Amino acid sequence: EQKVKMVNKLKLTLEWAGGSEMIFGNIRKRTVELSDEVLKGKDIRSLLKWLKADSGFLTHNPELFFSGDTVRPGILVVINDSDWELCNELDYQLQDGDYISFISTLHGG
Amino acid sequence: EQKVKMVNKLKLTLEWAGGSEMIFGNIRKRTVELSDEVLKGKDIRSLLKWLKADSGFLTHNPELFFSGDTVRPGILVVINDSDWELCNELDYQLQDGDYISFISTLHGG
Amino acid sequence: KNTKSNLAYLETIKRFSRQLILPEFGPSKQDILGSSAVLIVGCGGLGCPAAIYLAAAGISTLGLVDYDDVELSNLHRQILHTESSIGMSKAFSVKNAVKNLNSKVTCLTHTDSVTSSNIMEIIKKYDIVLDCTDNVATRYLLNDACFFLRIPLVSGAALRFEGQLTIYGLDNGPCYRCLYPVPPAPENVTNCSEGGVLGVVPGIIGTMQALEAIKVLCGIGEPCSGQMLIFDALTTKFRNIKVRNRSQNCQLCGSNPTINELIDYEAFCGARATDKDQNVSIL
Amino acid sequence: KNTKSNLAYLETIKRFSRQLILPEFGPSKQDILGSSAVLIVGCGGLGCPAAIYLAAAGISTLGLVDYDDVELSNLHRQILHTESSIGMSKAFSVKNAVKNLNSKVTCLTHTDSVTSSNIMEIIKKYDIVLDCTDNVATRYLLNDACFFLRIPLVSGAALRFEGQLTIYGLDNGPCYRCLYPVPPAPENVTNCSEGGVLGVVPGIIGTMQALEAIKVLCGIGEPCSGQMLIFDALTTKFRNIKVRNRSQNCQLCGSNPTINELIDYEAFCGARATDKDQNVSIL
Ligand SMILES: [Zn+2]
Ligand SMILES: [Zn+2]
Repeated sequence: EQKVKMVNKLKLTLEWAGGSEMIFGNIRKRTVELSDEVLKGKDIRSLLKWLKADSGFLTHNPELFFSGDTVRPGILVVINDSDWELCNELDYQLQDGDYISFISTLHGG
Repeated sequence: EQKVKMVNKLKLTLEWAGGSEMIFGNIRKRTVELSDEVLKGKDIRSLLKWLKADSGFLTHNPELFFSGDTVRPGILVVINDSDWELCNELDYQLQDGDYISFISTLHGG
Repeated sequence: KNTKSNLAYLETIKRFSRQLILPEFGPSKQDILGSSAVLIVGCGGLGCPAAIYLAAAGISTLGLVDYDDVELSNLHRQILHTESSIGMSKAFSVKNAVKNLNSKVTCLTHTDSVTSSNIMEIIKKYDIVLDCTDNVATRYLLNDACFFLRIPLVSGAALRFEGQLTIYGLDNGPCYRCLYPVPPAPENVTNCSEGGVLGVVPGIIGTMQALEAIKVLCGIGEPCSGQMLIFDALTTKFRNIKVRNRSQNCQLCGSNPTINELIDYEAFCGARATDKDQNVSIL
Repeated sequence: KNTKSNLAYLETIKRFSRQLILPEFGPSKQDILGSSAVLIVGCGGLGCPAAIYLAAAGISTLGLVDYDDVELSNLHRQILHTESSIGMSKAFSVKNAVKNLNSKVTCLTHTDSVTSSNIMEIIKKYDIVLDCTDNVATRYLLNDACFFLRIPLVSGAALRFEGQLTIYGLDNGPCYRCLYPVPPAPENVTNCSEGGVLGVVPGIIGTMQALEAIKVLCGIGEPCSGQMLIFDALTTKFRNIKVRNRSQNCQLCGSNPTINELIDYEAFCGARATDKDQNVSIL
């Protein structure tokens, strides 16, 4: 009898805007495929942890983007066009195909 | 033995813009559910036929919108954000959930 | 009644005829604009287009707030100023342009910085406020003052090739603090002087602030409240993001508010309330 | 070299500093704008914001085309004109406003109607053309002339609460005739005089025409070609619609073109090429 280990993968589109892209190599959009092993809790918390520690995307001081296990004040996390506050924030359970944006608030005029 | 007649229904969102909404009771967006019996060919051609003859939406002279079995010059048909010319025009096979827009071209400045 | 008022009436009809014939607008909405007062805080890249389109549309009164004078480096985006107005107060310069287009508009200019001690007195005369500023401290100040007076705040922002637009404090929509309970660290804030901006971007956002003000005042359409419009000029793409509702936990507009009067916003943000030197580490 | 040119150089640096510091823009793109010529056909609701933002951005030459004079009913949306310019040529009025903001811009005014007999001579001097007109016949005329000279055409339109924006004839993108091979019947065409328009709507679209012209000239970002941006002011929503590619069957730009020179566009459209009386049934 053969044991098949199912590896579930989530395909996500990540987007940075408002200046937050500068902290991640000045690339605005990336598509990633992450297995449950990488994304332990399958939630935004683990996505942020992965972005910070393992993605290799970070090109600047992490404190320009992260604060503890969340994002710094002034960055809006948007899940499929909705403010993450409407979707359980850090605990949101990622779905295959999700479109996650990190939007830095602008103040200029 | 029981015979079940399957009635397939298509749920469509119809949208009018650029002034074409005025010909259809000045309502910009409608959701409709149409069975294959109503929508014979399941294509845009039969949708237009239904809009003209049976929908009950038309409140003005049909010639302001229709021309033969198609739409009049100056109206762009858009299927899920794409020009219908990219999707087989009148022969496009409608899918459940399709978003069909009729956009009258503006000339003002 | 008399020839003079009849003439004025006919002039109004003629001037606004192209919007009077809009069924959703018409004379009743024109009358609303003709008796409404809008405060524009910041007469720069956002404030210029906002002011001129509101004046064109027939607003009764425009409040024009800016402590700053026109500089050459403003002219790439602040389209109401002119080479000959360099050195003049920006608020006066905007007033001149507004008066040239529509002499009927009453313009009230405020050339002091807005602060916790003068803002309430200024904004209480207005039906709606446009945040066309360039710094975080003034954005919190305007938010709090508008909330205390229950005045909607149309907020625009632009930087580099991007713009953002939303309305705070309208009906059950959120306030600025609902979205941003904690101000960003000063070193994470970039203004137009440092980051740069393509001039058309505040042009588009400022014009849209005028649009939203007209919609809110006249009660037409669906104002951009509870959602944020974000614009990327490089790809010509706009997105409407659904934002959170008014937060129960908001320190200002929540159910147990802890902010019951205006505070010291420069201290709160750790940054000066000027467009010029944003990132001051010691205050 | 000499003090005068050094001073001029420093003035340029200062004036455009906020866009010079944008990494995607910078001095090389500023130089492109400083040696580019843009033709604006129609100095009305779309042409006014387009002209002033291009002038602000440092365009070298603006061609300003309008056969019409300023009227009071223009001032609710045509924000460069003034009460004192009523009766003056619109092209001159726009030139005045442009010169006040940026005296370095060369303005060439054209106060005749553009027709098949004069259009080629006018547009051949320009790098890009902005269609800011108000009638179908001129839209076909500009499309065909621009195609013959391989000049991109940034097309804007506004009516009531809606706007549309796209670029024709850019690289492999479609031309106006690819999308609209047959002109609409004159009775199906509405212009701003008849249908009305909220002034901010052409304001937003015209400013975006300036943006797209800057992007095309400088080669930055993704210009709005092969797609159409549609805007609904009542809901503050924009949509990008993917439009057809250049059509093999296009009578103008297809593989077997039948239109090889300019035609009689008023006869083709059954409508006059004026903003004023659109729906003339007998010509
Ligand atoms: Zn709040
Ligand atoms: Zn073509």
